[in-house]
Amino acid sequence: MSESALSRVNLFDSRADHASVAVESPLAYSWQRSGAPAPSAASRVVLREQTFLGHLILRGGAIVLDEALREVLDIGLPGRPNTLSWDVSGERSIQWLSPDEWLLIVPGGEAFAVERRLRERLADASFAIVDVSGGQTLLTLEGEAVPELLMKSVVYDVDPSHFPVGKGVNTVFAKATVIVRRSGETRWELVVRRSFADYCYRWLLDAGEEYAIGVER
Amino acid sequence: MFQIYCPYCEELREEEEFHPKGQAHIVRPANPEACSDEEWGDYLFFRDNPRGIHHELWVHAVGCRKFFNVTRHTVSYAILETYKIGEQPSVTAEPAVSESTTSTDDVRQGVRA
Amino acid sequence: MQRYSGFGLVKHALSHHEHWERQWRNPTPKKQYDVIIVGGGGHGLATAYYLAKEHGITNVAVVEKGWLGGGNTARNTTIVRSNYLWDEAAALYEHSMKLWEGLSQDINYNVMFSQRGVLNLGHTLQDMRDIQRRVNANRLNGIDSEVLDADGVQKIVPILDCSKRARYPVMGASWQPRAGVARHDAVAWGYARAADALGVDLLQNTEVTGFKIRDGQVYGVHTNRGDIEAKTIGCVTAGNSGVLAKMAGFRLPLESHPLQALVSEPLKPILDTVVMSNHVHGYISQSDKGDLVIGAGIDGYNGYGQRGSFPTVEHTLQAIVEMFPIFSRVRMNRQWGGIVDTCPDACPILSKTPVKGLFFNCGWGTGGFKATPGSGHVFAASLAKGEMHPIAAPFSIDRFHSGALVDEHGAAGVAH
Amino acid sequence: MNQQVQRLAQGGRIDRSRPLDFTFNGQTYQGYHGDTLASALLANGVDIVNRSFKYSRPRGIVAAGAEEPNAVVQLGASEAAQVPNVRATQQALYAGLVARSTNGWPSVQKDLMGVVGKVGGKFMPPGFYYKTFMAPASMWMTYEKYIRKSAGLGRSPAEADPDIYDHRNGHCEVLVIGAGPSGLAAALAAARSGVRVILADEQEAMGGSLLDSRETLDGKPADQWVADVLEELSGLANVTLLPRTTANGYHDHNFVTLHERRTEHLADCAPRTAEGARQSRARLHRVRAGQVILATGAHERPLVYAGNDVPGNLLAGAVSTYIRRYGVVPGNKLVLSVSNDHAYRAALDWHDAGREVVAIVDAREAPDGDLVGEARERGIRVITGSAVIEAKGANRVSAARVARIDIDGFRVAGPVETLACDCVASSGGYSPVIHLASHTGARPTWNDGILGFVPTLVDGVHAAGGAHGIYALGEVLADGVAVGSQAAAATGGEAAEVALPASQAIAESPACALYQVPHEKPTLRAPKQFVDLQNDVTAAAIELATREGFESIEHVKRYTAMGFGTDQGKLGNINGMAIAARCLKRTIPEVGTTVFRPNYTPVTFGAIVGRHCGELFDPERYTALHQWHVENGAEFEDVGQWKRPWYYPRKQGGKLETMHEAVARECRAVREGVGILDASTLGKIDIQGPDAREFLARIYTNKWEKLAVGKCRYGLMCKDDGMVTDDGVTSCLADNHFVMTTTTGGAAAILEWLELWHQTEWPELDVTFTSVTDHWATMTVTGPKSRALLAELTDDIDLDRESFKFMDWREGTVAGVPARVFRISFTGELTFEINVQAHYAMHVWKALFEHGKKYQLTPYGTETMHVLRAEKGFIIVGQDTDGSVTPEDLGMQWCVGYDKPFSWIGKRALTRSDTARSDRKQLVGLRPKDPKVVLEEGAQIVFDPNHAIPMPMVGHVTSSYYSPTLDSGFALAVVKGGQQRMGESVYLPMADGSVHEAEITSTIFIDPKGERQHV
Repeated sequence: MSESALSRVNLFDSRADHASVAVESPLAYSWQRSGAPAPSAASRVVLREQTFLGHLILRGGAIVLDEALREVLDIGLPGRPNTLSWDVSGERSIQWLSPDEWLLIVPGGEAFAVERRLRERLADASFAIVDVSGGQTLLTLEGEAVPELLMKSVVYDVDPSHFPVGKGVNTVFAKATVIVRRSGETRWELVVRRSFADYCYRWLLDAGEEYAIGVER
Repeated sequence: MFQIYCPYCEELREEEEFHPKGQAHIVRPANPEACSDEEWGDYLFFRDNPRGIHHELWVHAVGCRKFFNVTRHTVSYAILETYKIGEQPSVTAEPAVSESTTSTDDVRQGVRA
Repeated sequence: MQRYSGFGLVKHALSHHEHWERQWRNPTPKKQYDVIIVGGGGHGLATAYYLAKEHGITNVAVVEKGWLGGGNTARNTTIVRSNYLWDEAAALYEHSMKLWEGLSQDINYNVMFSQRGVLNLGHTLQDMRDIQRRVNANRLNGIDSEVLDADGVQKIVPILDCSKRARYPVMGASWQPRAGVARHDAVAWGYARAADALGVDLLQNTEVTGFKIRDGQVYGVHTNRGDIEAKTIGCVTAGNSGVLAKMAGFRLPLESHPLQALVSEPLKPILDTVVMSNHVHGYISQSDKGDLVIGAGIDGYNGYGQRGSFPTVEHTLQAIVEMFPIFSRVRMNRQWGGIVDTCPDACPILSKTPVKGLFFNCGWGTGGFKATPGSGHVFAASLAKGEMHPIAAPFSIDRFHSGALVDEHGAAGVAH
Repeated sequence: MNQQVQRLAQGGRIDRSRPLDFTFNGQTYQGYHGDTLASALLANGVDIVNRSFKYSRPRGIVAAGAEEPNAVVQLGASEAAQVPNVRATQQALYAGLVARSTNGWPSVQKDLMGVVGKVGGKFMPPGFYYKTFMAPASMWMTYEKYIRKSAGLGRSPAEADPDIYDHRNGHCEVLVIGAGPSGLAAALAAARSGVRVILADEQEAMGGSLLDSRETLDGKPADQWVADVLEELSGLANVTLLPRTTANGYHDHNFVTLHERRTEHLADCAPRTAEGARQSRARLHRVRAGQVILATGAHERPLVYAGNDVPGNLLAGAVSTYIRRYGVVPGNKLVLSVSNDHAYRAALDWHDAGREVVAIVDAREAPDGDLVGEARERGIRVITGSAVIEAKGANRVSAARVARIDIDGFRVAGPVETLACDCVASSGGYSPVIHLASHTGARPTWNDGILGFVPTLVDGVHAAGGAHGIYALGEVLADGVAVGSQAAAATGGEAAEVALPASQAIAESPACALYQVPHEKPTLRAPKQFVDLQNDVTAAAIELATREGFESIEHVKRYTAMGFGTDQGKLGNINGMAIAARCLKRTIPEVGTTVFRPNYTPVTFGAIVGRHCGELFDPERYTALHQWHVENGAEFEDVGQWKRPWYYPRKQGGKLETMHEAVARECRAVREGVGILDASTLGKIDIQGPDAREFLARIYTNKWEKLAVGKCRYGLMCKDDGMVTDDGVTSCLADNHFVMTTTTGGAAAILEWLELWHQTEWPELDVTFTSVTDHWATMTVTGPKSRALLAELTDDIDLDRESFKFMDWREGTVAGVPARVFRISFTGELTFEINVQAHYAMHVWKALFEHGKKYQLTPYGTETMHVLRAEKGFIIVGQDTDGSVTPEDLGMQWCVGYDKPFSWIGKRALTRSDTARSDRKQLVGLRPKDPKVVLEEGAQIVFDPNHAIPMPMVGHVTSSYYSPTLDSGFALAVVKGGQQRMGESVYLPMADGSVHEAEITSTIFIDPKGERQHV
């Protein structure tokens, strides 16, 4: 591994020490503005924000990235378009976004170390890694009515019989763009851009009213 | 509303995820400085406008963000094929001779994109 | 020509309407004409009429592959205005506006030109800058136009939501009082009847299949009803212009796109003006029959299918209900699509071509209907003289090579 | 309370134990659960439901479904709940329903306009308005005012809609439209094959014609089979049943819009659910289907005869439906006029109900089908070779005039017999419902065998049963199963068995082609024979249109307005075409057909809008600091979808500052102290790769090969037509790593622009682009005191002017947060742009304010930003440019790399003959002669203000402000040849008649040497 490869990009850990710095998730304003209805027994959808995770965009050839990821994180690149895979712990996921683009999500605080190790491993290969942790957030939706809620919101076919666990797509959500992923039988995830987060949240509360949507904070 | 097969996502997706970007296979002249005003104007503004089979550039804007080509019938709106950038259509309106009898421009030889 | 009047109507009623004459003949094509107009839409018929009336050229054929006025004349949302930004476009549309103002009497056919005024709304600071720029230009070009603030808009259209609650609150508007709407079919029929009366042959169901060109000079057309000769030919075929140009051996900087429109069920009168919004993106007026007539932008892909994509309709109605929340319970009756031939600069082509004697009038995009009289008038003059009329001259094909575009995208608002 | 005089004691699918009160035209009536408004009105003996549009003639209910032209009512108990133009035949009755006729004054019974219609009708042939109201020209607007008064049917509510609507994006392998016999059979076959099936039907109950059928299936009433099938379907997970759901539009590639009315059968405002949640009044299903089956059945055609619009004239099939489904007989004495066997059912049902059938008048000479035989067996008089030529009566049919007719000769061929009756039902045959199939643009074809148009189908669309002219029940069911299986197989379904129920074979004698019934008088002189009841189009109108040379059916339709009503010609179009064909001596297929457009039946705007209204009309994009801006009283400006602080008015002496005051204060703070702007909305694109620099050089107009790591550079972007399209600062983070900024509005478009060139033209360049707009929050700290402020918050960035120069960037820590700090300036002052991960933006922003107190750190918004940058001559793309401005027009030759090796995007176009002109409009500064004047943005510039109109214009003001620093107005403008006209005067003639004079100046008004940003 050459120092020079590392030096040709600017490696910058933009994460602060969360103990000493006030930190606000993309939904911070929304909690204030729209509130968060508590989940009840009637709730057929429960929403949670998974805050401050590490989000990395990986660009490059599938083969080299696959090898590097296996070595660094013990996850292989998903083999098919529009799918994702997790590591054994289920805490780290890698999702196909395009033939040369993947979204890697890791626990908060890991992003920079992972980026550095991947860069070291990839060295002079043709690739790029971009930290976008501050620009997006991950929402989980859990419950039997999630597909119904999503059908009111996205144009993609989210019928559970056609959207197996491990599928993930970038698609139109109301008038925004989100990534929709299915991470379990009744568990779905949305990756939402920060600046659209309030809009998406308000849309979800509105569309979820008939399913008594609850929000866990 | 169209349903378009994205050759990169390898599945049919809704038109709302895509943007049309005009005629496909328009190549920027390799040496713009050597073009006459007329040739440059042709490259900028003159497009095929067939009533029938047309090759178009689309982008899967809300999806994989890749550009690709679509062969589509402009009356029936049937999509006859989609294919990646750099590939050539397999469905064409006429034998792959030049479309217009007056097409003099060497500007648009070599359809690469 | 049987003259139309209220008195005449009474007379006919008393004789059970058994004596109305045909509004136009159904002639057999002659072998030769002085001028052939290809395309029997509003613009083509107007051209023929003004050729006969203003230039005394009556040995004219209008060759139409379907029925008269069956293209965009039959499918538009009937808005007439002249508040264009650039001098060249403003001159053309204002020329047209002046002809609209006496048209019913001129052709003895009530085209129901109703000058109920057009508002172009502004919702952002940049919208308002553009509106001020356009209105100032209009004024110095002699076109009636003024800037209104939100209160002024509210006074004219009380049912418009001008509140600050709106996602994009109305900040003001440009207002052209002389603008309005007209009865689209009547324009084609009125010109047809008047042209026919002056001796023009209207040849319906006659499709041009090729041009007769010798030494770079056109001398006729092939049609499904035989060859017809003329040394001057004007093509006024909107969305089909590219296909015709290809027959004549050259290309045009045109692309044909679907443009959709829709109407509600008929309602009692509630909206007296035309309201257009570029930013929220929709426009609306109410016809004399009571329908809300609504339209929006064009679909981005090429299409001759006379239909577009449903999301365009959805976005349009979202805009309408955003501006007029009280229309939420009103119902949409019918939607349809036209084929608009658009130029890269959103202005038309009125031009000579590489073929001598062959002229094209096309590329009107979404602005064709309102230009019908003016387009026909200056195109007729150009055909009669063999040189482009001064108002038409800036709209030659050459501009796409020289770079002298007349870009009406930026500031003209929704181009309808 | 009126009696339900026409209600039978038993029968029908209504629940007599659940009476419902409702109001029509102010009078209260009672119907039953299961009624439609129309069946309830008929039960109560209400004959006149409306007045006609043009002639104000009394009109009654004609049909029982979507084809009803007359019973169009205004619904709603409160103002906000008003719904115009509801078809009474499709409106389920609920308790408390309030409806009114849409026309008729003072009432539908005694309508004054009817007098006008009676007298004036003669003077209103088709197109009469084209021929009149022309003199004097100035009077048209007055005439029109009166014409408009008679426009319209119902009225719009005057208040906003209290209800919500939503969408559901449905996906299925097989969509079945229509749940009559063929649709149910098709759905069953497809469902059993395991594929996803959506079955939609417009009626309250599924079953279609089987709900009022006289026939049996497997020896049981047909509706028992319906119930069995529905029970099976509703138990299958792969099936979605959508009653009250109309498929209104077929769009490309099997995209179908379904309009589900979810609460309109319950109340005029959507009730809340038991749990208290709102529910949508209607839902639009946007369905993408693998295969579509049109099982839409057929509409019966009425015969066109004189007086056919008097209340009491009904469709034969509607008579059956009202009797069998609703237990209502719409009269006492029936005369039935038919051209086919099927319609005999009406007489048999009427007879079963115990009422008198005066006669069946059959246009055929010798009908002998099973139903004809049954009628004769019951002793019903059957008059053959004849037709009802005229219905008599004013407000209700009182008699039918019957005569032998010669169809081919189109004449009455025998004496007229007058039969007293109060109901004339007619049937001229059946028209397959081909609307959805023709939404594709495919023209239907005429089928002489069934005397109707059958659909032309595109790939993936099938028709079943009556929708393509198969009418015998046994065949319809078999067809449904076959089509359902075929569609399922095409989408990967497993073959499944469906056993057909046993049905009876009914022998039918062939129908005859009869549309308009001749009258003793010629059509133009006969009493009105209506073709399109809603638009008052008569056979005479069509004849007149053809006489006047309107020969295309499209011309005929448009001239007469036939088919333009809310029923869209479902009843009348074929008859109208047949009449046109007769007049033009052509056949119906020669006359052609008209293309049906969406919608099949009208759709509520709200349903199409869904939740994309009000607060959710368009996303509001917020920066990470939005809450602070809100709490600190910012006024916001919409920039694209972003909400940006525009200015921050403060309370001064109990009064809120005006924008002018706030902006002046904010400007002074920046020029004299320190201000701060939330610049997070600027587009930011991370660019990596060995060819990043080469790519920048191709896409920007200026040079990039020498930009060193740690340095920033301003760049200008053109389209290939040479016109400026975006600008921004790009910084070199490392050799192969840049971050580009774009305008706020241009961010998404520029990213796509970069990808376009990379993917389609230069794929060999090794470079990637990733949006980091949302990742970074950007805080612009600017003003002479900015360094001092920032110094308090960072200890690892050397802020010294020599080590951290203008157009440098550094990384370090600000307020404990890792930051990239850029020394770039859009104000002309010493500036530090602090970029931190957005999660920490609020922390850093608040820390800056904490430390900024002693410097009077002042937040400023976009308005102040605009003033400050304009004072420095910095452009805003989209404000100072409009897509017709080159870098040279902007006087930015310094930003153009004429000698770069690659012919960058936009370069070639600059030398085109028009683009290279020296007298193009060029960006300059303007100083008004009167410093108190702030020129209007958009004001047009002239050299000679005394020139006559049209006055030659030479440019316009693009940006204009009051400058607190200059204490004067100033502006940026484009002026023809302006760069060569420094110091000259130009004039700005304003709307109020005043003319401003201004001097052409440099675009830089403050600190021309740029010293302040270097301090």
